[in-house]
Amino acid sequence: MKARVHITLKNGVLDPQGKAVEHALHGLGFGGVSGVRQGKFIELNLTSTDRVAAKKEVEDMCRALLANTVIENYAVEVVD
Amino acid sequence: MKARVHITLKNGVLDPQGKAVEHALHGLGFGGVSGVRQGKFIELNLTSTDRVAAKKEVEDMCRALLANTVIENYAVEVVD
Amino acid sequence: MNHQAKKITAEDVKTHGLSESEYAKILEIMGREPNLVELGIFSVMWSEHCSYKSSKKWLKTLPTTAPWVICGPGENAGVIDIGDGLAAIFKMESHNHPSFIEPYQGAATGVGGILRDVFTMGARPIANMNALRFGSPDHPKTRHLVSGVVSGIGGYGNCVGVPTVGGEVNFHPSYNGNILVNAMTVGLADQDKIFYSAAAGAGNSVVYVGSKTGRDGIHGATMASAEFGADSEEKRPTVQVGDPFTEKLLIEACMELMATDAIQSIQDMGAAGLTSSSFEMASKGGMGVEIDLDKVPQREENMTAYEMMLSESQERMLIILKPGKEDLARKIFEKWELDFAVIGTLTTTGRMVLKHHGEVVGDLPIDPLAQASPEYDRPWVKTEVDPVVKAGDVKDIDWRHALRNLMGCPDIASRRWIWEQYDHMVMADTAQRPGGDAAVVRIHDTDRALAISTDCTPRYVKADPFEGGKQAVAETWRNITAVGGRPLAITDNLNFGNPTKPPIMGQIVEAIRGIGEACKALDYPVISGNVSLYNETDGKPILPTPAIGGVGVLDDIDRMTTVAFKNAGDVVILVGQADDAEGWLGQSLYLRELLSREDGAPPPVDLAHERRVGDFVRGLMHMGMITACHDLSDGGLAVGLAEMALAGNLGCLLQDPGTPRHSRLFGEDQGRYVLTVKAADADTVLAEAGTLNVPAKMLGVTGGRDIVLADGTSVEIAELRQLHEGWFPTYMSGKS
Amino acid sequence: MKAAVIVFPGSNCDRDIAIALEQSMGKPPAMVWHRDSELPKVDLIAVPGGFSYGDYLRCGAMAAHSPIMREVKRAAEKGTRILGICNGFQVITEAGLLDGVLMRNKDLRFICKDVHLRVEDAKSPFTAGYKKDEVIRVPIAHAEGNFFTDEDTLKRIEDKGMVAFRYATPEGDVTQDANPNGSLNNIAGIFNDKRTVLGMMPHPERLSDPTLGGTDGRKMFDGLVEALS
Ligand SMILES: Nc1ncnc2c1ncn2[C@@H]1O[C@H](COP(=O)(O)OP(=O)(O)O)[C@@H](O)[C@H]1O
Ligand SMILES: [Mg+2]
Repeated sequence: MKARVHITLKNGVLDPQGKAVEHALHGLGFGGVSGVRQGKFIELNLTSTDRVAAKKEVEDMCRALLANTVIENYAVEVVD
Repeated sequence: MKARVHITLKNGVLDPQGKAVEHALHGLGFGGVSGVRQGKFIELNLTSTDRVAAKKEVEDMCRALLANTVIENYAVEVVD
Repeated sequence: MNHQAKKITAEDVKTHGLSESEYAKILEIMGREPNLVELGIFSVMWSEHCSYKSSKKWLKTLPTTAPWVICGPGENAGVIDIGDGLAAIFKMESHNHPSFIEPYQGAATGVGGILRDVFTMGARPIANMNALRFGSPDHPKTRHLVSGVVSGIGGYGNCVGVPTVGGEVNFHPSYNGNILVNAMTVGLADQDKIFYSAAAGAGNSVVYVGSKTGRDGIHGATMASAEFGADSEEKRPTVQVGDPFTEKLLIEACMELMATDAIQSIQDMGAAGLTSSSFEMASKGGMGVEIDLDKVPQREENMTAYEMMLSESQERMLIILKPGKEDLARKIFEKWELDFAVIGTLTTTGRMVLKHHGEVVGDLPIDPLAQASPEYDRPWVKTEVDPVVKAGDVKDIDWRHALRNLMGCPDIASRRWIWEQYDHMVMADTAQRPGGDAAVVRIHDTDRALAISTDCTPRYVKADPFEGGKQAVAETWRNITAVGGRPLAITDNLNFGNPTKPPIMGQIVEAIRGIGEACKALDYPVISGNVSLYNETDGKPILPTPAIGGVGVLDDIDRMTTVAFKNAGDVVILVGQADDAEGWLGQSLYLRELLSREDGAPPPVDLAHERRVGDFVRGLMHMGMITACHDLSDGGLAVGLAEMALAGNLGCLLQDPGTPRHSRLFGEDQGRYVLTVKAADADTVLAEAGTLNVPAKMLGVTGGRDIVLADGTSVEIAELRQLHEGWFPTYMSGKS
Repeated sequence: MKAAVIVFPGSNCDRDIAIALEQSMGKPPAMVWHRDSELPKVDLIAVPGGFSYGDYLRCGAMAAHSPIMREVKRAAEKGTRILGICNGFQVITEAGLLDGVLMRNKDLRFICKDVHLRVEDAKSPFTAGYKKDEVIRVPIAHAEGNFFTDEDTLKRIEDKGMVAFRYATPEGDVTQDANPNGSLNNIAGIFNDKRTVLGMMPHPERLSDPTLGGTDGRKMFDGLVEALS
């Protein structure tokens, strides 16, 4: 079973990378871009065969390590 | 119009980050995890109102800046 | 694909970068047709990168010995005795092509590779240097390449925790399509704990440690030996990704193993990975080797023998263990969470036998292959040197305008933007940070230090390869002297174009001759090095760039000198310039930056003079007579003085420089230093110079906030600082 | 005073801090490997700079979840002083010993240079060697030192006087120009509310020796030794 995790900055948390990317895009002539936010995308395989259990396990991983819940949100999808 | 971009390492390219995360997850007791790969997830707003044009524009951005096409793939979705 | 069964075609031979005559030799050595695995092995072993086939004949002429040389060229790095039972181990290596294709990873893996060359010999790396050449600042790719290369070097060096303490940077359109990224590492070892690569002991285990093998960089070594062309995009998958974290663990694990008595020999897996490492170890020791490829730790599924043998995955080492040491070694690598596998044994057959899935997939004779490795005496022609440029034929521009212009030009502007991205202080031994003449790194737990500098002035080499080769060596020697060091030895990184073109081969031959001459005259041998050829794009070569990395020792770190003016009222003295010299403008930056001329013979280097002047300066430092010192190079006297003033935030009042003023202020005559001494010591110093037949002349005194000439014209330091510090950040921000 | 230095895979300022501590303590600190599950009884635990686990994922995140950090947290609860420098600051922050997070520097680049710090509070053992409002020169070397937290937390940090150091001009003025990385309120180092834990991005251990160009860092270690002996 495969899972995909999106980790994004919470609203209101400053995103220096997103800002820098936006700035660079403007510099390259992409003037119509705004609100650039950069997050992480993690893919992983699981031995678990139960969708619900798998999702819960990955959410546990997010809380334990993958996301810093002070500033980040996470979203887990289980695909197969 | 909003776009979401996934940037992932090409197959076969070493992913030191994914490797280290996998290792740490094992250390935390998540033994069933394998094949961890870490990529980027970028969200942005566009002034463009044409879906097709918007997608093309973001793909241009990927080639120009967002992705390192030597080692990374990108995938663009336009949502609204 | 089944590599064994496939019949070798002429096309295969060609794509492996082998000539027809080389293939004929292969058939002769093998006594049969090679299979694809074997052909791949020949191709990397005989590539320019591994075999030095075009340069070997000339490299042999370089002086490589001195009483303090413990190990010269031929090992992973060179070794010198620095006293107290300690050795400095160092080398420089290029990662030019990969850095052009993917600047961050190319530069990062370049640093990783040179670190391994040094710690594989038992040295803990204590300093990194980087010598960089980029295209014109106006070229659309340059900014991106600078940014990627610098963050790649920092990204790797900072993470492994080795300070990057210095380097050099030039910009020139000849590098537009072929940048140069040369990285140097200096390490420190106990003289009785140095490790070599010659394998010995039939039956000993061949052990693989570090990261797993993937399909990275296959054909990297052959790529490094091929010219760039329109199809270079196609070569992209050969880019490798560095993992500095694993490298850091590998350093610590190797150091831990080296402290035991388990290692018979060790070698990093560099270009051509498993092939060149196992081959060279066996060849040096006159042994055979049998490898079971099934045991090789693999990152990907279904890897073929060909892929495993040619992979250039990073952060891997090959070790021959003494008998019975497997468990001890395994425990150490497991502690550091690295892969460890016994993949083979040494034999007495003199052959390399490769097994995969229980079958023999390769079987080659080691000695004949190594000995028959091609060596070419390529035709060459000498560069025709331009006539000497007379100062009277060069426009005399207001010195204030010229100085402002030069201080803010790309080749002289402050490199702070770069070195602030490098952790240059980790390990808490950096006594002189970037910005001076040479970096000074304390030898841990002692009051002694190493001084390190990399230099080359490619425009001089282009104009006259022989003088330019001499100059590159002399400049490192001078920079080490300027901080108070005793120069001991060099490493070189010879970057040139396509050696099959006689004019390029001529540059190689003459530059090597110049380097050799300087090394001899200065007692400053070459102990390691690297050759990078075919640096051309669409037939246009780079400026010939033999980068030199010099290392010296300071016996007392308290005698270290810096470029900064220290106290108002000190006397400024110029040493090394004959009174009747009008100043050498040919190939100067004055000519290039202010008059757009890149012509003339470059300044000659008088090596006897060089040595006399340098020894004099060093002697004064040992006597504690000097308050500041700076050697003169790019931009000449005026730029040198301005750099000293900026570093000390203190101006100076100068006597009339004489005429012609422009050539006296901006000429780039060699073998010169500017010193400051306490006013009370000035006469002693001048008298001492007289006795030793060293030209020395009082220039003025320090003080104030401006650089002032006798006629009252002046430039503010604050203004120069803005120009000098401003160029890089402004350029990189894209606003210029 | 007894001290321990935690060593993670990828730590690279462990030797530097050990030397600085030894210089002030007269004896070397205990070096504790990350996989050890027991900590010696000490008065001070130093979490050093470097790139623990490569700083992959987020700086300090993987180290913060290693077994030894459970012990460090337990010791912190009992009042053992904890000093996190650079990566160590990131580690103890990720481990929840301090408020806030350390994000990418505002211009995204790694920065290695000397900065000036204004000492905001000299009452803790960590800052006992300094005077309040004293300006000291200490190097930074990081890519992620941009201190960030939400408004409420920032207010609490400020109200309770938990800021240890701020980036300042050589004259001691806290200005935007003196802020190298974008940190909120120029924060370079903070305490926990009991002042038993200090995290700071600058490296006092790197300027604790005149040969290296300065000794302002040494006062921190001398002060600690005096306060904790
Ligand atoms: N790529 C670099 N990385 C780090 N330091 C650099 C780099 N390039 C130049 N520097 C530093 O900038 C200073 C000036 O360099 P350079 O002009 O080449 O000196 P010199 O003329 O004395 O050889 C030196 O201290 C050098 O180490
Ligand atoms: Mg110099």
